[in-house]
Amino acid sequence: MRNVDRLCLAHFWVAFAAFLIACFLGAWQMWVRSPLGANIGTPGQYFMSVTAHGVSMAYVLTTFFIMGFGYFVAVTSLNRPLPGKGWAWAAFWIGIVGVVMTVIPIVMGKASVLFTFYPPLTASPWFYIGLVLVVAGSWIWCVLMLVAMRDWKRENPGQPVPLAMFATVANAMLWLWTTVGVAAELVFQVIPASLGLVQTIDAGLARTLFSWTLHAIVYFWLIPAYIAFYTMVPRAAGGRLYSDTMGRLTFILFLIYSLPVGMHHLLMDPQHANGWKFIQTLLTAFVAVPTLLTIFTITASLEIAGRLRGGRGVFGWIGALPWDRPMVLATGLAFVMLGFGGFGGLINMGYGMNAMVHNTAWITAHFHLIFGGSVVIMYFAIAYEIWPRLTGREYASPAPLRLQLWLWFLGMMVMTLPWHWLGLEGQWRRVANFNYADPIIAGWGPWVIVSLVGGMVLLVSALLFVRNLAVLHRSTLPVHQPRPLYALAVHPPHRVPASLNGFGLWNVLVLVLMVLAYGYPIAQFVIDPSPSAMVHRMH
Amino acid sequence: MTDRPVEAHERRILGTELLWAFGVGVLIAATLSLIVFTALSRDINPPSNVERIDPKTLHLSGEFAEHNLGTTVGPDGRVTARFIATQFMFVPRCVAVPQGRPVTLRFAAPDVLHGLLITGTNVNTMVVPGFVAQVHTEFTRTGDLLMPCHEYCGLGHSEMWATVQVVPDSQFKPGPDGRVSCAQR
Amino acid sequence: MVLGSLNVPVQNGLQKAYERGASAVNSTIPPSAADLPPESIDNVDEAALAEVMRVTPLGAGIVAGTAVALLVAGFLAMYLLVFLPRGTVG
Amino acid sequence: MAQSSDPRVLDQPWRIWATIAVSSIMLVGILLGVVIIPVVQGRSDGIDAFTAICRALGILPGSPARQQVSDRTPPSPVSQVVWTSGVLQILADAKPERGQAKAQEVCVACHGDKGVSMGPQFPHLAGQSGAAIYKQLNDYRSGSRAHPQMTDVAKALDEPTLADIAAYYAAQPTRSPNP
Repeated sequence: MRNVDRLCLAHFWVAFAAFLIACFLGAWQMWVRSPLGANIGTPGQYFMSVTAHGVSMAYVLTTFFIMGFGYFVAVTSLNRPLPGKGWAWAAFWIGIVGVVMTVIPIVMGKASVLFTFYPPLTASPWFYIGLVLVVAGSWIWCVLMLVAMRDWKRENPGQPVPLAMFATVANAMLWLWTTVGVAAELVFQVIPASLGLVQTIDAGLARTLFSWTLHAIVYFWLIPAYIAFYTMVPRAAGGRLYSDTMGRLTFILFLIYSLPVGMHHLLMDPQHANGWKFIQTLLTAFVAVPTLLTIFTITASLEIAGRLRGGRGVFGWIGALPWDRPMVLATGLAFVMLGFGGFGGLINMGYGMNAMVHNTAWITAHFHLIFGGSVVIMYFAIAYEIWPRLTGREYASPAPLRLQLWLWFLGMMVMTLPWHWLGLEGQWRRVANFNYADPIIAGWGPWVIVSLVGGMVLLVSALLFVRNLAVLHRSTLPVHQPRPLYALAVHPPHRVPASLNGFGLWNVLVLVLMVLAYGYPIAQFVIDPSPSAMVHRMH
Repeated sequence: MTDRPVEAHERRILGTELLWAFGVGVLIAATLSLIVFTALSRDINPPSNVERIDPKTLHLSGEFAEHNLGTTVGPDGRVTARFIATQFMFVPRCVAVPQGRPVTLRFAAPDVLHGLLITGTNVNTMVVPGFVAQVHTEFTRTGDLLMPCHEYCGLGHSEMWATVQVVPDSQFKPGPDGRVSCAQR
Repeated sequence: MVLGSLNVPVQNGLQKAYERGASAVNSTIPPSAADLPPESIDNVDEAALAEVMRVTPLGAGIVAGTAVALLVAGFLAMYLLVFLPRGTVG
Repeated sequence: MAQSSDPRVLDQPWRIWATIAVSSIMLVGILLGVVIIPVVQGRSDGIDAFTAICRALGILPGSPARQQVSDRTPPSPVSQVVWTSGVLQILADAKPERGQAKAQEVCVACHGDKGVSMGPQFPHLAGQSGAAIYKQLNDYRSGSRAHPQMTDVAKALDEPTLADIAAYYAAQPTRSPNP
């Protein structure tokens, strides 16, 4: 059993190493595009850095953290050994080979196509093949999670699957569904083009297939944070989970509604008609429901904890909460950032209103606040929570942990709030250096400098995070009796309907919704293929 | 704790959750109804135009041939501005449009993905090679506005922008051939 | 107590609950994940919980409710005051 | 809720409610997005309901709310060369040696053996981009570009030979600008 700890630690350290490098790149980019670094670095270096920053944060940090956390949950919540541990290590090494194969062409400048690809631009085939390997490794993880749950359910017939595992398997199911899009795009369109087997590529179809993945992937990243909200925060705060059923329903709603909404990333694309775009806006409104349910359920759980600790009156429980505990502090900060980021998302999904903010700094602010902010701060909190279990060492004091969380929160807010204003002013994305002589752009300079300061604070916080984890490996404080990790619900589930204990029904509904949302939009490229564009090789 | 109150209490919790879900549903319905209302009353949509065009032969077509780009005022008074979005410039670099009148902007890309926005306006669209991007809008404010390419299109992406001069309708004079060009300031 | 201030009450509660011959507490080998104390025990007192549950979702409802209402109000304001004045799009 | 704890029976309400919820959302989406909004918008610019719905589905180009712009500008292309994968294949398969042989008969007189021209009125071809030379020769051949000598020269050569000559001169070392 203990060697699962080594498996989890290996995954986490790869994830956080990629994270730290990407933080340096992000800070450098903030400097280079600001008036202070106006003539430093070339566009080639900038877009190489943006590609590396995107790939590290979006594909390496997330995939490896989620796989490591999934193994940990499968072992601790089901209280049984991980099935197929050999496969888990194989998946890990496949992922490592994939990452190396992806990073080399980036560093050689042969893959400056950013982490969202943008065909007809094509990068070196190794870049794409490396990413396919990382995804293949994560598919093995998905199968292991499904097998772990199936074995547990066979050993405990009729028993409800522990919520943490149920959510992890929902995440694996979601990931299997969503990688179909990017896998199809890479295997059938982009890799043949980058290998030179074909000279032309259907850019409209490529974007549509990538959009299939583009939104559900952010929920794949987000669900571990929500697993922490539902199953760790109530226990850390000293209370109970308000409703286990709502927890299951939330993860099911994520599975159903995050998949068909990918095309809201194409609201401004000419190749899809208004009818489909309105359906995307409507479905996106419903993908906000699980988040809004979570805010209520987790705040209620925190209210229970606060009142148990003596909080009086309508809001007394807030002050009574143990904010000195990293998991509780991280949750509070995550909810604030989720609020700002969610507001950004509400504007983005506004059908015609998307025209106001598409591809501006507003969008960058939105996903830095939600992913970079509330999700990554919960990754920190999860790491802090389970590191003692993995390393058998206890923290001397939670103070540096809290400091790191506060720095991340402040840095993120200071970096992203100005971006909202700049986005409305029209500051567009992926700019290596701005022409600050232009009167319109000159006005943005001060705000870019403010966000640069935020970026530097984030870099300090990232360094402190890695230091906090590394210090624990050398700490001499043995963990005597690790606290129980997962929260109890106010009413622990005894009998749970089959549909809240498995995914059969929900997979059918996902299929139906995918046919509605993506059926014609993809079929139109087969029925009446659009004239294809010439492949533009960047390698 | 006998079983009866637990069952009732569990249902009370689910009741509060459903009440919350209902409240959230009402708020979401409010946002969606505002979107539908303005779609119906002011024709507000995201720009869509599933109109195919071969990116490789734009120069052979009549509409997107070089001499036909820029702003033209049709016999029926309709103002149309046409652009080519190519690596790393918009052709033409500067376009004049009237304030307060409906304007149709049409874009085509011969090479890779581009995109554009006009600062301070709701003009925003992707330009996908293989399709004609079309935005119907009405400029509310005058002035020289920036129209950058906002979708990564290669190492020169940062330098790809054009200027849109929004001139008051009174100063918007089409020439004999119906064309309007930027005022050289 | 060198164990750090991390939810000390919970630690003490657990210590008492496991004095009955739980696995050797100060074994140098850190206990593996499987020997975690069963999840089903925490030191929440049922009576206190019942008392708390009589009023609980009110505070959360108000906090979360105002937050979501603010978000939607912000959406409506942005739509009417920032988006529409910038001209139609279609 | 049925009292029996058999999960399948417990499941009944969940299946019903889930299917109702998802199908009603789909219905509302289709009804509003594909029928109501386009038809109502179409009326504002005289577009009939059927066309508006087809435009909202993406079967017809254009916005359901605005008449499509008609443009009858006659095409007058400056060049007939279209960079398709076929053309790129011709350039890729070009043989510089065959180009050199052909150049001896046709081009050397004015453009020089190594592409360094005899006089100022003849452009240097050494190291020029192969695609550029190929395009200019094609323009002469198609009449998009006229020149007293070059039009006849180009007309006498076929496509692959143009590519060979272009490849040959492209391969020549460019002379240093200030010898």
